[in-house]
Amino acid sequence: MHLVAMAAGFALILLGLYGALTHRNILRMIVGFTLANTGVHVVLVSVGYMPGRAAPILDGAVPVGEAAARIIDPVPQALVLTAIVIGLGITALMLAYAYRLFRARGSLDIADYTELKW
Amino acid sequence: MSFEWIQLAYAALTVFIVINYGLIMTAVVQKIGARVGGRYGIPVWQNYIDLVKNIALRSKISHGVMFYLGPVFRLTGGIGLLLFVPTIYGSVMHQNFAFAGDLILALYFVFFGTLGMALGAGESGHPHAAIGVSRGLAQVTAAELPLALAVFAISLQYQTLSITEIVAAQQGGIFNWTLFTNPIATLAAMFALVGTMMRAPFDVVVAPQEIPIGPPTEYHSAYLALMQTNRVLFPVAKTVIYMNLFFGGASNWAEFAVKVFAIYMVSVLVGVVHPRFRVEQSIRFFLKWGLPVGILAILVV
Amino acid sequence: MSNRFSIRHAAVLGLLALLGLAFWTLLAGYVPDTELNRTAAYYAENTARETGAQNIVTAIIVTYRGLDTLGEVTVLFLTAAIVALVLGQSKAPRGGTGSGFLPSGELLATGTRMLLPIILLFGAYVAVNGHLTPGGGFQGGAILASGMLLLLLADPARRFSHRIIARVESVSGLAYVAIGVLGVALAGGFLDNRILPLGQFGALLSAGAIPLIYALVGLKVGAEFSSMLESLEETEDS
Amino acid sequence: MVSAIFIIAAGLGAGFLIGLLREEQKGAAFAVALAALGFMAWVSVSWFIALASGTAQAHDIITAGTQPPFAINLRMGLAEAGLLSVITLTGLASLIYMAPALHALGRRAFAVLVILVMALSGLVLTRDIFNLFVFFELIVIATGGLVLLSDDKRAVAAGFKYLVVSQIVGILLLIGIIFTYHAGGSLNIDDIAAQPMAFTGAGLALFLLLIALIVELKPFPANGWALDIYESAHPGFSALFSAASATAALYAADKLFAAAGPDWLPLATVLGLVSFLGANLLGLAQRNDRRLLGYSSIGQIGLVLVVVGQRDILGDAYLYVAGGILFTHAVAKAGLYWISGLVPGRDLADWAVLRANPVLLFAFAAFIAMLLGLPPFAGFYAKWDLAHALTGADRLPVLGLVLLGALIEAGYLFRWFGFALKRPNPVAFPGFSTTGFAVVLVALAGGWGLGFAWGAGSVHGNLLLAAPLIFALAFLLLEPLPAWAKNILAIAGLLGWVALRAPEYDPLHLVFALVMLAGGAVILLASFTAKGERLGFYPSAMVMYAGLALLIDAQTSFQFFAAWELLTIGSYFLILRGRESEPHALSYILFSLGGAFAILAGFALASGGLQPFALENLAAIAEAGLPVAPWVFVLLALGFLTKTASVGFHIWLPGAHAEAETDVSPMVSGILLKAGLFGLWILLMHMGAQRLWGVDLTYLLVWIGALSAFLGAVLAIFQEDAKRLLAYSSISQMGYALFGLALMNHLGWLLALMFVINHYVYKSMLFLAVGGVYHRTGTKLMYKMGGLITLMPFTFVSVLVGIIAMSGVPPLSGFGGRWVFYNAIMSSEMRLPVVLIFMSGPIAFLYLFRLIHTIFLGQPKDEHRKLREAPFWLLVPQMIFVAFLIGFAVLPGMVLRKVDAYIGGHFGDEALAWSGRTITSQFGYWNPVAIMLVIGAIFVIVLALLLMMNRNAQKVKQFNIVFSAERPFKPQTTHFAWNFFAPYRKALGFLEAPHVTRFWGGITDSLHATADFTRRIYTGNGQTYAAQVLVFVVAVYLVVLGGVS
Amino acid sequence: MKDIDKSFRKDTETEFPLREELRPRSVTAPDGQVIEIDPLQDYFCQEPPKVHKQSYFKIVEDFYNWARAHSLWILGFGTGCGAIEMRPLMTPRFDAYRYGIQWRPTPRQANLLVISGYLSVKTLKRAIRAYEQMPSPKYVVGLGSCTINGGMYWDSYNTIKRLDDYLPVDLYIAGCMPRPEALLAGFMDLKKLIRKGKAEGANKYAENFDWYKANQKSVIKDWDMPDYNW
Repeated sequence: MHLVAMAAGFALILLGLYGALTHRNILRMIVGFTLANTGVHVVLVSVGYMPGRAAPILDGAVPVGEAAARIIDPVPQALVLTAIVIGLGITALMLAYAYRLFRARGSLDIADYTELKW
Repeated sequence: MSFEWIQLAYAALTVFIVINYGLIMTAVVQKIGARVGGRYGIPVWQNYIDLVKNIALRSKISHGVMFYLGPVFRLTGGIGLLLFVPTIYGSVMHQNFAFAGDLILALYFVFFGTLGMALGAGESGHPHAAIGVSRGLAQVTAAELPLALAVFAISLQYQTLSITEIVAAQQGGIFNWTLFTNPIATLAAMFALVGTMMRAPFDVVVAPQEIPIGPPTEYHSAYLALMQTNRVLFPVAKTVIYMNLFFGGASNWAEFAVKVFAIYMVSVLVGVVHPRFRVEQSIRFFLKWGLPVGILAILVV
Repeated sequence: MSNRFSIRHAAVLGLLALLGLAFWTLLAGYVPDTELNRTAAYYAENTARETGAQNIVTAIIVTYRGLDTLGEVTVLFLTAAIVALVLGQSKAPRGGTGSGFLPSGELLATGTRMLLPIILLFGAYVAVNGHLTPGGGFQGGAILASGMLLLLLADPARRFSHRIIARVESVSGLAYVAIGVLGVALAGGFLDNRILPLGQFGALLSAGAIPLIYALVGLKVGAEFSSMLESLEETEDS
Repeated sequence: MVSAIFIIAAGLGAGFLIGLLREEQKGAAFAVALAALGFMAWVSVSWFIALASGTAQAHDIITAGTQPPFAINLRMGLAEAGLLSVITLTGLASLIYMAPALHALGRRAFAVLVILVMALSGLVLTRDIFNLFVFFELIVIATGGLVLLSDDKRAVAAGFKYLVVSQIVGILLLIGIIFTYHAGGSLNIDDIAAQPMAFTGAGLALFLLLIALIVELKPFPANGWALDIYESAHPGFSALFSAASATAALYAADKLFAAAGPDWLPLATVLGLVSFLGANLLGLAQRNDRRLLGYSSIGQIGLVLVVVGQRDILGDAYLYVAGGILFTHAVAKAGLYWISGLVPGRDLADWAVLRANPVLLFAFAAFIAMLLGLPPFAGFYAKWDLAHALTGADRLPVLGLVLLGALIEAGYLFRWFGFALKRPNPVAFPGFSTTGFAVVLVALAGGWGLGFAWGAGSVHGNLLLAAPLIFALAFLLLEPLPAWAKNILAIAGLLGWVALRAPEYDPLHLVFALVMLAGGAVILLASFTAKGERLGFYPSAMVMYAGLALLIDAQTSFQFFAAWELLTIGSYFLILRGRESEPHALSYILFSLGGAFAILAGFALASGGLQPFALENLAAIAEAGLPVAPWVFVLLALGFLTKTASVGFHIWLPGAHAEAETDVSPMVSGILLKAGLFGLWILLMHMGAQRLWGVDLTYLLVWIGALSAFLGAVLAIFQEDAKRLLAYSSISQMGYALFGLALMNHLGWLLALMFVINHYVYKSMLFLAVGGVYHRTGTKLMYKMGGLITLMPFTFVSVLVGIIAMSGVPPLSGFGGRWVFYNAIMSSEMRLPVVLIFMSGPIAFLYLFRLIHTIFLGQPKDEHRKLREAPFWLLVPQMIFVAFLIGFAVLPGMVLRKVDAYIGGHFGDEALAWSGRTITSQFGYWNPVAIMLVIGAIFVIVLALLLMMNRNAQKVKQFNIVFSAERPFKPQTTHFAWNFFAPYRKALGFLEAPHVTRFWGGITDSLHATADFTRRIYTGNGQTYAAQVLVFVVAVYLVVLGGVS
Repeated sequence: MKDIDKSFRKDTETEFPLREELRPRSVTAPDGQVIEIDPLQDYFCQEPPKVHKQSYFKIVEDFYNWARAHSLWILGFGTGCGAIEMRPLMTPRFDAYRYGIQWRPTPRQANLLVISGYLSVKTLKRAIRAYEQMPSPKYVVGLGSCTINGGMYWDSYNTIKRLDDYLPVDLYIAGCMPRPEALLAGFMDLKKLIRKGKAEGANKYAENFDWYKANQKSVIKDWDMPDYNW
């Protein structure tokens, strides 16, 4: 089960990257990266997953004393939250840039922005 | 060897003898050449007359200080060369000022006169003089090379740079001469002799009609007289070096006269049977023929 | 932008295949832990005692890895600021945009009026209960911002005061940093939540400064998202 | 001591606080940012000082009251404090520098900048990999914001490309982090177990982490995005991006490499090398200043990555070396970017506007020197230690490649400096902003400060405390004084130093000291000719002299090398002053640096990495017969041969010497060339003859010397330019000296020494004389002159004496050299190379005659009719030289006798006997006094005769010549001067074919072509860049995988 | 038959234009000052020739004259067809060398100028220059009828008819043209003159310098050289 999730995550990454690297439209590239980011997040959480254990919340279901034996690894879950937020930030920024680029030239083709080279 | 005042008188005597010898010898050589050509030739004292005539000329011009000094350099070079080399082996009188330096001094002092002359000719402002100098210098670089190598070879052979010692080593029979003990070096040196005597085929430097006799174009009167003096003195002085280095030296004036004459005749003989080389041709000649012999000379020693 | 399968696509495919090889190696070599590793185990055993939070993830986020979270909040702050910078340069004159939109209709307007208080309440709840239940400041903030989005959708021409949003954003950020610094002064280190009493395990007002921090984060995130939405809204093309 | 956590707290607090301000309160925003950054900088610097001075200890800062690895911790150590200082100070300076641009963008921009600096600090401080990621993403976002500061419209696209690549890096980083966590159960860097290079599980995770961080370092060739940022961003931001961001990112990588264990270091080494070489190579083809700086940044970071790869062998010196390079780079690069902001044009040649402000020009030069690791800057010490560590660990290929890359970098940087100094100023001087200028000055001060600090920390002593260098640098402050005042000081300084040091020198060193320093003072007399302030001359000249002074004083290899580099730099700036000297100065510095690198490698090899290495120890190596000995010999000899411009390395010399200023030519020719001989001397004295593959290396040197002597002379005779002629003649003369040295016998060395003295005297004299002529006629082409003898008689005399001395004609001093030469070759076994020397002797006569003839004799030109004699102060040293030459000709024993005894001590023989005035060798004898007297007497007698006979000679004018009964019309057509030795050219012109020039030209051309071709991989397409990053990652992965399995 | 008659002197009033390169010009010196150049003035020594006294002691002068007589150096300068008769002098058949006669290529070193046949006005100019550049004492020998009275070119518009109007001739050798034997005989006679101290042409030239110049200038219309060529 965990392997499926992880494999799906990796697949999402590759898929996202494929999209980002083959589509010349900037918005589609952004979408590709978002997809890849999602894949990363899936991989992240799947690493912390342990079959048959509960969420790391010490309520009635998991008493404090048994926590170590009953909960899954909480760290990846904490990390993924941060990763998501950061991914969101970057995506927002890219979108803003895309807008700015579009305003400047009326094009969203990445190949149109190659004045800087060599 | 140290200096004594009497040596000044001895040296003056040497110079006097050699100048006279040179004046007559060059005339004789010319006469021989004339006889070969079926002519009677100049009188043997013609050189003296020309000398006096030139000194007796009344009007002179000067192009400037270096022009004036050129012949002085030239003759100083000739006399100095003569006096830095012992003329007669074993003679106290004619050791001259050999104590001042050895073979190397003589070799390099050769250029003293050349340089002065070139400078004087240069200041005359005549383009032909400059062309002549250009040719002469260009040619001499190649022509002197075999001599330099030959000298190196025989200094290695005798393990000394002192001319006196080299002559001493050749005493005791004709087969002790370098000519026989080291024929290759001698041959190399002969290339240089022929090349630097300003005779055909290496006399394009003074090509009389093309660049009216080259460097001395503007020289006349007493300037010319000094140069004429040098013209008879210098080849003898140079030949003396060859004689000392390769032909056993001379132990008296008679031997001196004969040997110098004979060596001098080598270049004359070559000259009368060859047409003139252009400068680049003579450079190539010396590099192609003289240089290998010279290299061989230093390699086989 | 042709959809033709070109050499470029093939090259990218090949490239990704090779990258996939690396991923595959990772995947194939992955063996899930059967026991918590030492970090996780430490958290499982000590969270309750040290932070008083029920939700271990929250404890990690807010306390143990508080610096990350502060950074995270800063990321949002930065993003909001930069989006404003990026878009600010192509900002439409005041009142000049949004007017082209048709009014969004009665249904949406009314629905918004009804839903907004609930959304805000829910957001606040999620934010302050982060140490007890799944959720927290980020989630709460996002919910708050969604309320804002709803408002914008209902009335595209509507403008909020940037100053208020910015004040909320900055004040909560400053307060967050101040709490962190207080941790150095009063407790074990930067962002130590024990500057406040840990309280009753499982109670709302427990786990030291965690609820406070999460409330601030909620406010801040809500404000930042709102700010971004607004910046996007105010461009000429919207 | 304020905890480092407050750096982060202050950064964040200030950021949020600025958010609280109103949009109009930009002044307040600036104030807050300034206060925050100032506070951060103060904390960092105070920590750095405390840690460096040992009053504080490195410690961990824990957060959340929990011990790591369970909570994030920060670490404050010496390295961190240093890096933080650099980052925060750069941030502070950039804030001030960019203030107007930030104002224009709004108050938020201030917040972004402060947070960027905070994030960079966090990146340095944190010990948690995920926290690292967070800070990294903060940096990405802040960068994305600050790119917008630029006026350049293209910056937006650049920012987007940057974000695209950052996405990929982020993905790799996260995957690496999570699997690393999975493997080790901890996110703390200190918990990452050292991993062997394996490609499963933890190893692969580590690989992903490392490669992501490396990609963040913009490694060649996956770095097009970074270049675009460098090119288009605001220069103030580029400064930050290069100096602070790259520095922080590098430290992040370093932390992980430290954790990953020694197995991974080769990865850093190789990728660093590729980056260093590749970026520098491509830099060659750049014309845009900021992009060029970008290439250079990438290269430099690559270099530091190489150093990271050597941490296993550097041991305690690691921080010293890495820090030296990294900090110097940061300061220099920031400084250069800040300067670029003051320059209106973007082409390299547009930097010519800097000429309006000498201070900026000086800053430019200093920054370049810093980047290249030249003394006395910190990078120099680091470079030295790095080289020694590399050779100590037998990593010679790494050293070789590093030096090669540095040489290429030197190529484009110095070319650029040449542009700035020499190219026409394309735009009107815009006026520099005061704050920008001040910020550059701060960077400049920082660079010097670093140099001082690193010097203080060096085991070899601080170069900046060496008296000669202080004296030289003092001239920077004295620049406003008039030239004559500075000249008096300079002369006094040189003579004073010689007087001070002379008692301690052995005769050999004394001769070199006299020639180089006292001789330099004599040449400086000629500098009284100059009017005005003569900006830049004295610092350059005195740095050169300082280098020479230190060179003679040098006891250890380090001192020697430092002095060597100093004199190289000084002389480069000196040469560059000449009117047309730009390309020649460049080739000079490149050959010199190439040579210097060979010397560096040689010394490093000799020492085996152990320092300090006394020069005497070279002897021990030679005696021990270590297999490394011949290689040491080869490398050192190569270095010295470039300085003596031996054939093959000679092409820099003619231009450099010919185009230099009048009083500089004799310095670089008469004096500087002797430095190479001095080096060779030291080398041969200590190491003696070495054999490599059965070949006696001194025999090779003999051949090189002979060839140089020959070809230098041949080339000289075909020159039309008088100074070039003299320059080629220097090649020839140095060939003689080299020949003598390499003969490895007593007389050979004496010969070389005579050449040292004589060549100094007559070449200085001739250069001054020709310089005087140039001063008056405005041309160096000899055929345009003629007949100057009456107009410039003193100059003529000095040339006359000079050429007589030089051609070796008795009675002047050159003959002594020839005499010793013959005696030397007779006591040697070498035969064949002698032939070449024999040939070059008469050939020298040719070019010398041409020199004097075409300038002073023949027909004066109309326009030169009213020429005056050369300026008085040019004549003074010439007349001193004339007097010396005659004196030295008569009494050579005064100088030579002691040296002869000294050399005899070395060889254990007594080759010359000095009795009375006669000098006797095993083979011959030589009495200079007698020669002089005899020649003088004959000359006087003959002259008297002639005067008597020709006393009434009529003085005539220039056209009173026989001209085949015609008469000339114009001097131009009557002066035989152009192509003077035409017959020679016909016969031996093939020797003139510029094979060597073509060879080196071919190398540089192919480098340029490669650079120009390769840089086309940077298509400008963000998607391509992203793909390139992935290709890079995958390629490295596959290569490493192949290497492991 | 004098050259200087109306029919010969055509058009003497018109100023003959100077050749381009002989006109005054100005050049700019490297330091910027402008220098006026007058080629005819600046490049040449303007000093007139001097009359040289004989030696104070007659015996010395006799000795010198003997030497001069036996060392006749002829300037290699063939002006007309007579030059063809000069060459055989040096061949084995006549061998003039035995009398101390030889050719010199430069006037500086020659003291005998042989005007070998007709002398066109154009060549006269060169002959004058060559003569003036020779050091004194110097001798002029007119060879053939043309130098005496114009010979077969007596009415030519372009040759001079009487050499001693222009140069101080020491000796004429008549004939059209004289054989080498005649030349040798002439040289022998010249020697005698020299021995007697009567060959003082150079001094004569200096003494009557103005007269010679006037004659020379009257036929050479483009006189574009200094009065005396040193």
